[in-house]
Amino acid sequence: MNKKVADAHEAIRDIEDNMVLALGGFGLCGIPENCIAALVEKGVKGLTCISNNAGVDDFGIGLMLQQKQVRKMISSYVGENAEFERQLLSGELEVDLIPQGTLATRLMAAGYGMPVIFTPAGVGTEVAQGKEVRNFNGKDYLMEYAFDPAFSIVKAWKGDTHGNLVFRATSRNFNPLVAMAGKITIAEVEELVPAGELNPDHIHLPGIYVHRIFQGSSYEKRIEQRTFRKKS
Amino acid sequence: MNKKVADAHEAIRDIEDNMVLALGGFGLCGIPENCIAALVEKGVKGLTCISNNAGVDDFGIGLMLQQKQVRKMISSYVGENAEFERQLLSGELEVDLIPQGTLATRLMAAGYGMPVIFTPAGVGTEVAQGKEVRNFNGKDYLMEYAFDPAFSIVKAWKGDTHGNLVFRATSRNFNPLVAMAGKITIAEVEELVPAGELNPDHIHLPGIYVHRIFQGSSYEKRIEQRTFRKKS
Amino acid sequence: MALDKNQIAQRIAREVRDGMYVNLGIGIPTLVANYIPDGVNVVLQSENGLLGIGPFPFEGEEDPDLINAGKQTITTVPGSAFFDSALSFGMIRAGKVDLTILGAMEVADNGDIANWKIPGKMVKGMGGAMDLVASAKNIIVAMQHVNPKGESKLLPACTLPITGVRCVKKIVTELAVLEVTPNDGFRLIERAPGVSVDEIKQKTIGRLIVEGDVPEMKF
Amino acid sequence: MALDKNQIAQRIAREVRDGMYVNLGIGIPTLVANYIPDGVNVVLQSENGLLGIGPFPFEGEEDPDLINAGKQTITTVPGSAFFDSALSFGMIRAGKVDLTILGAMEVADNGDIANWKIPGKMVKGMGGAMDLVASAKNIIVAMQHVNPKGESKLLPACTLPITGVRCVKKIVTELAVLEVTPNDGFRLIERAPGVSVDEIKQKTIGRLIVEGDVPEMKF
Repeated sequence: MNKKVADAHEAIRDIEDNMVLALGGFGLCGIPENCIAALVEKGVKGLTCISNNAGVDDFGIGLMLQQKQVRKMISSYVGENAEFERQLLSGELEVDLIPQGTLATRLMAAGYGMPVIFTPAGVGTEVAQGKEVRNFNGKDYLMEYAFDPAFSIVKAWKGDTHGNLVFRATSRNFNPLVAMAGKITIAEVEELVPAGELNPDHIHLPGIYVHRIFQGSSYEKRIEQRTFRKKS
Repeated sequence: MNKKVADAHEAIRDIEDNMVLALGGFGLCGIPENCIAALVEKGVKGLTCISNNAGVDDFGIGLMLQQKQVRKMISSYVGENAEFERQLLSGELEVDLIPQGTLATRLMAAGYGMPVIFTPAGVGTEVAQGKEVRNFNGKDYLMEYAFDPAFSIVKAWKGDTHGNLVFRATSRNFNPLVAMAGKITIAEVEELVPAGELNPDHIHLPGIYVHRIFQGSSYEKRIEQRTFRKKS
Repeated sequence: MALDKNQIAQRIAREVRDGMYVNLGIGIPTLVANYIPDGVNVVLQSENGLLGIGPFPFEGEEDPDLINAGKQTITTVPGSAFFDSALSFGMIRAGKVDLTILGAMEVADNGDIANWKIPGKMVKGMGGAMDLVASAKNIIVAMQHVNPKGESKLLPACTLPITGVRCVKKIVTELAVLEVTPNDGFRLIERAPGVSVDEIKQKTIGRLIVEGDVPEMKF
Repeated sequence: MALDKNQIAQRIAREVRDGMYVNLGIGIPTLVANYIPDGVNVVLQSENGLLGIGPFPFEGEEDPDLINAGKQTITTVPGSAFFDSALSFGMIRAGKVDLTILGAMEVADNGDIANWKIPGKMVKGMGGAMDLVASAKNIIVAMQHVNPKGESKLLPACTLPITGVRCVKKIVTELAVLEVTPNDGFRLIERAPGVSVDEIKQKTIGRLIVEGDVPEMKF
């Protein structure tokens, strides 16, 4: 059960034009830097990307936007990205804005084999347009469908050759949910260890959801909003 | 944010006759032994218990059955319990048998604020009687409702005063799901530590779902089927 | 005199009770954390997967893996826990977060809120706001009473695309504290020091209920 | 000669492919683990929350916190992971478990299975069986061809309350290996050494398809 591949290039080898991908991360935190770089180099186009955010102009999914590889973003928040705005206003790029919890839960639903979920988020707003509304116990909910991405790409802190993943702090965010949703799931990790080295009680995502894994390199882990206190 | 109570008696002080409780554990593994003992001593009656199993004659929920405290069990499997069988056949006890995954997911749904879930388990069987069947992508699913227990009672390996819980091996089972579902959730733990001693990356259930916590004592942790190999 | 941002935060902090789990939005709501009285223990939730937000890190100790929902580097407090985004919104949806404090562009006198989209402007997205307002048991809005053009933001009905319906419970502005009674309108419960009821009436287009003497806030 | 339980398990083990995630039911299915060939790496799932079941512990090393779905004490193998019951059935429901092997009281020639309830007898419950048969991509049944009264368990339609519909893909009994073609019936693909096609025909009440020479199993 060895799922190790050499690197990002091998991991993404069969990602093709016009596919639907899901990518982990929140802002620039916990994003699959190596796979994004390999996708930019490979030059696949017409992608639909399910990702909470779209990176910044010169990092994260923003790098793929610069190369005009993305046809559609499915996200909850896409600020802080001038090239994104330009492509959106010019009609080169589509965007489907989804409440953050709905996005997370539609990914989870895929991993749990649940075709739909019901959430109150967006009831009475334009997000509800065209959707089934149903009342349970006096409260209205929207029916939202599970995602079905061809590939999921995530970043973890540690992983083993079975694909078991461990995340660190808030870089967990969407990563386990994205990993669950993919027909094929690729994980890049800061440290890849042999099976048996991770404590089975500490695993955040069991390897059954992961198909390819590799140890990434040269992580920049850029900080979007560096905030701090002065030591007094 | 100190949720510590002295012991099981204080934790269950306001559990009253005819309430709906959810209890963690699978078989005799990971069951809240201290709280069950306290419920037996308190003598509350007419309880509805949501629990994957019903214990054995002289342990677990079986102890409450002996005292005729349970009016209804909601479970996936209730074998290995002669008193259970006697009460069921005599009509003293009701039982609602539910597929195990449905049971687990109906508890989880409560913790995720989802009023219903859809599962294919039981489609075309007597479990489907009276339930809404809906087809998604060519497959039939049953609509199943979230549970809504007044109290949830779980057992964890370690916990802190904020109610954060860590489980050990397969004693995790239904415990985090049961904990999520309760309007009031009681956790008994083998070791209660001050807030800050648990690694926040290792917590299996965040304390927001737990309202009372105490360090249990005298755990028997009985084994239902002791199976082993001889050392050669 | 109208409150400044810190005073708005300070006033809102008085709504926070011991034992609450609280989600703070970006902007003024973030400042509320600075004014929670000693002895009132609360846990702050960050919807990107943390219970137990601590203060900003010391310079040089920023951790790129540890950020809040505004993408700022933060720290944790003892007793914190990390989790994924689905569980984070699961606990929100299940009503486990006791109090949500967030900003708004407009609030209607039935409790509708608009805070995510301005037609004609680039839309950045609703983030977690729609989930929060749809599920939180108690929502307090921190905002300016009027917009930069001097127009009231407390309206009979939102003019902007709404984020959620009949959900806002209380509003704290630079001029006043108002309770939302969805069927009757904004109930004025406090005014900023030196601000007259007349000024508040003039700057509130939605239905406003003023009963008896309206006390001044004290700081 | 009819197969014994171990031979049934041994024959089923040949259906297991390298890289599969497999759920083994109680009884004969559990024995399959003993016959998986070297070089075929599989991960065994226990639906109470474990991927990576290992052998029984050595005497004296049993851990009450570490059991399988049959409540037996077990061990783990390197690369194992623990999780809760909802995720366990989530991965089953999502089709991530490649193969489910379980016992049955009856199988119908359209793939229906009955294995949880006998009217008039105390019902113990379906446990995880209904979830498994409703979602598994590939279900192999291990069972005796006839019941203790000598009646066929391979039927035109189940007489007992069913566990799942049109889900069984293959059946291995002491007499034969049969593929289920839901529209056409049981297709006989192998017979136990020395067992005649006539005997299998006689003991199979459901529609049976026999084409050409049916090979004998080899051990």
